Amino acid sequence: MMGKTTIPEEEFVFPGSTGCPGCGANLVMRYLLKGLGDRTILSIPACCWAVMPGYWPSNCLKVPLLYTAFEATGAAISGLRAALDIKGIQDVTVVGFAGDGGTVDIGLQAMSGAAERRTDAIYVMYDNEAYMNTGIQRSGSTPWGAWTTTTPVGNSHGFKHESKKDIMAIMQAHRIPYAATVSVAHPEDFVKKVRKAKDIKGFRFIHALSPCPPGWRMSPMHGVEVARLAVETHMFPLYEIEDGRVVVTRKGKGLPITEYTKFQGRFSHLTSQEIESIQESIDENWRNLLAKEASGT
Amino acid sequence: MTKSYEEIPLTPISSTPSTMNLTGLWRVVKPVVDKSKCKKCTICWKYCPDAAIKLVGGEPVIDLMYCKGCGICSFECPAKCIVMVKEG
Amino acid sequence: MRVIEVRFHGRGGQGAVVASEVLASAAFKMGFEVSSFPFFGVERRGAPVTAFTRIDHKPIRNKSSIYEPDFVVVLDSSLMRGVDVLEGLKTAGRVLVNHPDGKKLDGMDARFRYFVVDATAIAISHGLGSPTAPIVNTAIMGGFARACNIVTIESILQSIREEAPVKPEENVAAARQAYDQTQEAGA
Amino acid sequence: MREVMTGNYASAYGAKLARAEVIAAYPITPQTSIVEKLAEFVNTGELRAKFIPVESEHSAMAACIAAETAGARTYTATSSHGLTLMHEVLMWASGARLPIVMTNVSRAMAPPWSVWVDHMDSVAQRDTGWLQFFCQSNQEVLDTTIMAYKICESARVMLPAMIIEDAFILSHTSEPVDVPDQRLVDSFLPSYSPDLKIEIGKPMGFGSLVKPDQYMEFRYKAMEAMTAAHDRLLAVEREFRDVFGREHGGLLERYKCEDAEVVLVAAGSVAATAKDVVDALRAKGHKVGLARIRSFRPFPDQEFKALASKVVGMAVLDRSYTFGAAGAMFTEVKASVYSSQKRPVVKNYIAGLGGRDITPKTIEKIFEDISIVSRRGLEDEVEWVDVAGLPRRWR
Repeated sequence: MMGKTTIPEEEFVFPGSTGCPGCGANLVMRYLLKGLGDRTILSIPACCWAVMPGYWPSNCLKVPLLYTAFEATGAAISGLRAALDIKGIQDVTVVGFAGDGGTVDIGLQAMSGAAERRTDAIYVMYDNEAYMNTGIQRSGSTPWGAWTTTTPVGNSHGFKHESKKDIMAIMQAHRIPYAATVSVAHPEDFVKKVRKAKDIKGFRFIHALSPCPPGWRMSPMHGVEVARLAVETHMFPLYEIEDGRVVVTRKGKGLPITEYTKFQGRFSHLTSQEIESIQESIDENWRNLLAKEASGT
Repeated sequence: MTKSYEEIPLTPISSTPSTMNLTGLWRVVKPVVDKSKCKKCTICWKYCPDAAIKLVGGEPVIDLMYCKGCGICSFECPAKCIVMVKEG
Repeated sequence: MRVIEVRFHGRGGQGAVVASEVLASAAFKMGFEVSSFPFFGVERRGAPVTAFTRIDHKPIRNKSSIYEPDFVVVLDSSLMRGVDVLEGLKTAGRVLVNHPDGKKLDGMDARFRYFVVDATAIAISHGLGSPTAPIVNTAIMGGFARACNIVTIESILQSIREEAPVKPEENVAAARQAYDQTQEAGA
Repeated sequence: MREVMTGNYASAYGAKLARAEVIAAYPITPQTSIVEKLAEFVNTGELRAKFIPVESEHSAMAACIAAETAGARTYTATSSHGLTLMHEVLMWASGARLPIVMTNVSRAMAPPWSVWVDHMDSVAQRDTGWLQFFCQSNQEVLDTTIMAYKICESARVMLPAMIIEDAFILSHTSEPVDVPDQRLVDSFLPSYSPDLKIEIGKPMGFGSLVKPDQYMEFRYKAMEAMTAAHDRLLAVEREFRDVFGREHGGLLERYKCEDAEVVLVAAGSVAATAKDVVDALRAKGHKVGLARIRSFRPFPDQEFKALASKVVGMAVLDRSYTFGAAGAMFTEVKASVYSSQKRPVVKNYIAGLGGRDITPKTIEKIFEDISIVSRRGLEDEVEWVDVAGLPRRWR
């Protein structure tokens, strides 16, 4: 179909935001707001996106935005929702939009509280897998084997030796009504899941992989391709957890992990055994995910 | 230009569209579209991180005031009709 | 001798801050007192970055920014479209620009002396950074030794050899080549 | 209608009468009965509000900040470690210019663990841009909570305030308290409707990044607001007196200071005890008065300057201690009177930390000491009172 777009054409972001060239987090925000529309209020803590809109008085979003302290997203969306409720303001989607460090590390407590209180909000984590706004330091969401400035590889092969925190499993344990992973390489699926989340009441969680050219040591032009391969290699499977049940939404070809890592300088130091051990853990995670889906848990 | 304390709000509340920041100046290379080969599939528009590609009659028009020259559109274009060329 | 103040203009990822540090360490090796500092703003790859170096005989206590530099170094001439790189430059101050051809340098101001070197081509030829995002700072520092008569090329090369995070020899070679190729524009 | 109730309940009634709309709080001794009472009010429908049982004090303040930004009147309460955990977002609330009102049950900091009164936690927040009211009675706690909303929500102020009640000595002590009629409070305190709030249809960013060339102007505005709070406080208290027939002494309550030669300076519940001591000493012919710091922020600077020229000695009792310096209140009183032509001798007495009781006897001894040193001159400016192992007896 000539000239017909496969996702809503209306934009809720202005150009001129100060993200790096090829920034995945810009796409995450762009698709999120296409799915949610303008009756949305965002709360954003310290992270790349707190700088993206530019210096005051610049603002790159067409929806209202509350900046908060680093660990406070979960609390802020609780406060926003309480105020809207007591003021009788309806049909507004309250969204917490935070980075991986701001979610799995410093913000985990507040998010867990908000989830446990069944706060009626959507929490979106754009995951660029390290503290990028402060210059690529490792976070709890940095994958095993990755270089960052605080897991240097110089001589002692000091890449990150802990595995990525499985935040989806943590949110599943909170028994929330809906969680989903989304990819900037699959905007149609992304918007569909966001719309689904929008219509569910209670605490919903969206985990978006957000490629970061400077942080992943790769060329900006591969910003989408690397997200595509993350899905195809099962490094970042696409699935939903609806009322506690896993539903895989894209099988992916199961390509070898090297198809994913080859673009990225942050993995270039790994030996073939180390790549092999990543492959093994990915395959195991994938088997577990399918097993979860099969057993309806 | 620093605004007087009497002209600013109580706390920094931003409402000026970010189009005030001409991020196009950041480019080292820029995308050039070969209209003859373009199939109007809108994929370049879809994947532009900066929403710097507009669709005019379904055809991509790149806003060089804001495009940062990341090259995603060029890489993703199925018809390979967007080429990154050196700036200046 | 009064303090000498230098301002570097570059883009995020081009090494402007490292250039200011290389200059400081080179001057220090020659027995000067130094200080170098970046203007910390939103560092984004491609976004304009400014960095500064002070060189003096006596220890440098002034911690405020530099407003009237003696020298300006421009690591990316495309910056000159959006940034006033000449702001506050002292009369008879010198401007070193990474640019392929001195004659095509538009907007030259007669009050200042201009020097050019194609640091981009030199950096790419030595495999520094990537073709689309070359790291030009060591090459430009070679040019600086020629254009601005404070630090010798030897002290620059020694600093680069010690401090280049990767490819020290290629960086040294690029600096030496830039030193040789730098010429006054419009001369 | 007068009832006998604890300081904590007085706080809860204050928040209820002020019609707080969003309450986000985390329990901590000895504040718990405030949040329990409020949860009860919300449950019975006596108070129409959203109660968020947050998972930490940091989140309590962050939730209030968000709710207040969305135009709701908010309230919270905490103490000691809860208050200090909030430190980051206390600064956020004032920087965001949000008139949040909070009760802090002032309690000692650990270690050593202590659940009893001292002012270290409250005084340590003196730089956060919050108004700070130290109360001496449960009535003052209730009244000041209501007044604080009116002061803070004024357009020229728009800063948050903390109402400080001493752990156990007020929070868990029952006293007669007049609970004003809701309609009367409604006439005194209009509902909260800020000019700017976060709302659909207004795409604005609240709390953006500001460059060095613009930050100071925002801070200057906040300074102006804290300065304006001084007169606004007096005006609101006058109106409160006209409506409810009570007042609490403005920023610095001067008790029998008119002809005083020597003045005791104190904050919180010990100041009430000190009034008894002043009366007793007056009966013996001593010209002594009490200056009670009710508003520590904004600091009653003009009031102290006016007092300084009329007295020869000031005994500043700090129920906290700033290590490496002196008691915070002493430091600020001394600084305030420094520029006066006629300067009194000012001495600091550190007393009552960690709940140590300050008896009338102790206060009397402080009076004796200041009377001597204000004539003979100071040896040391700071003296710790009633510390086992020190030679001097204070009881």
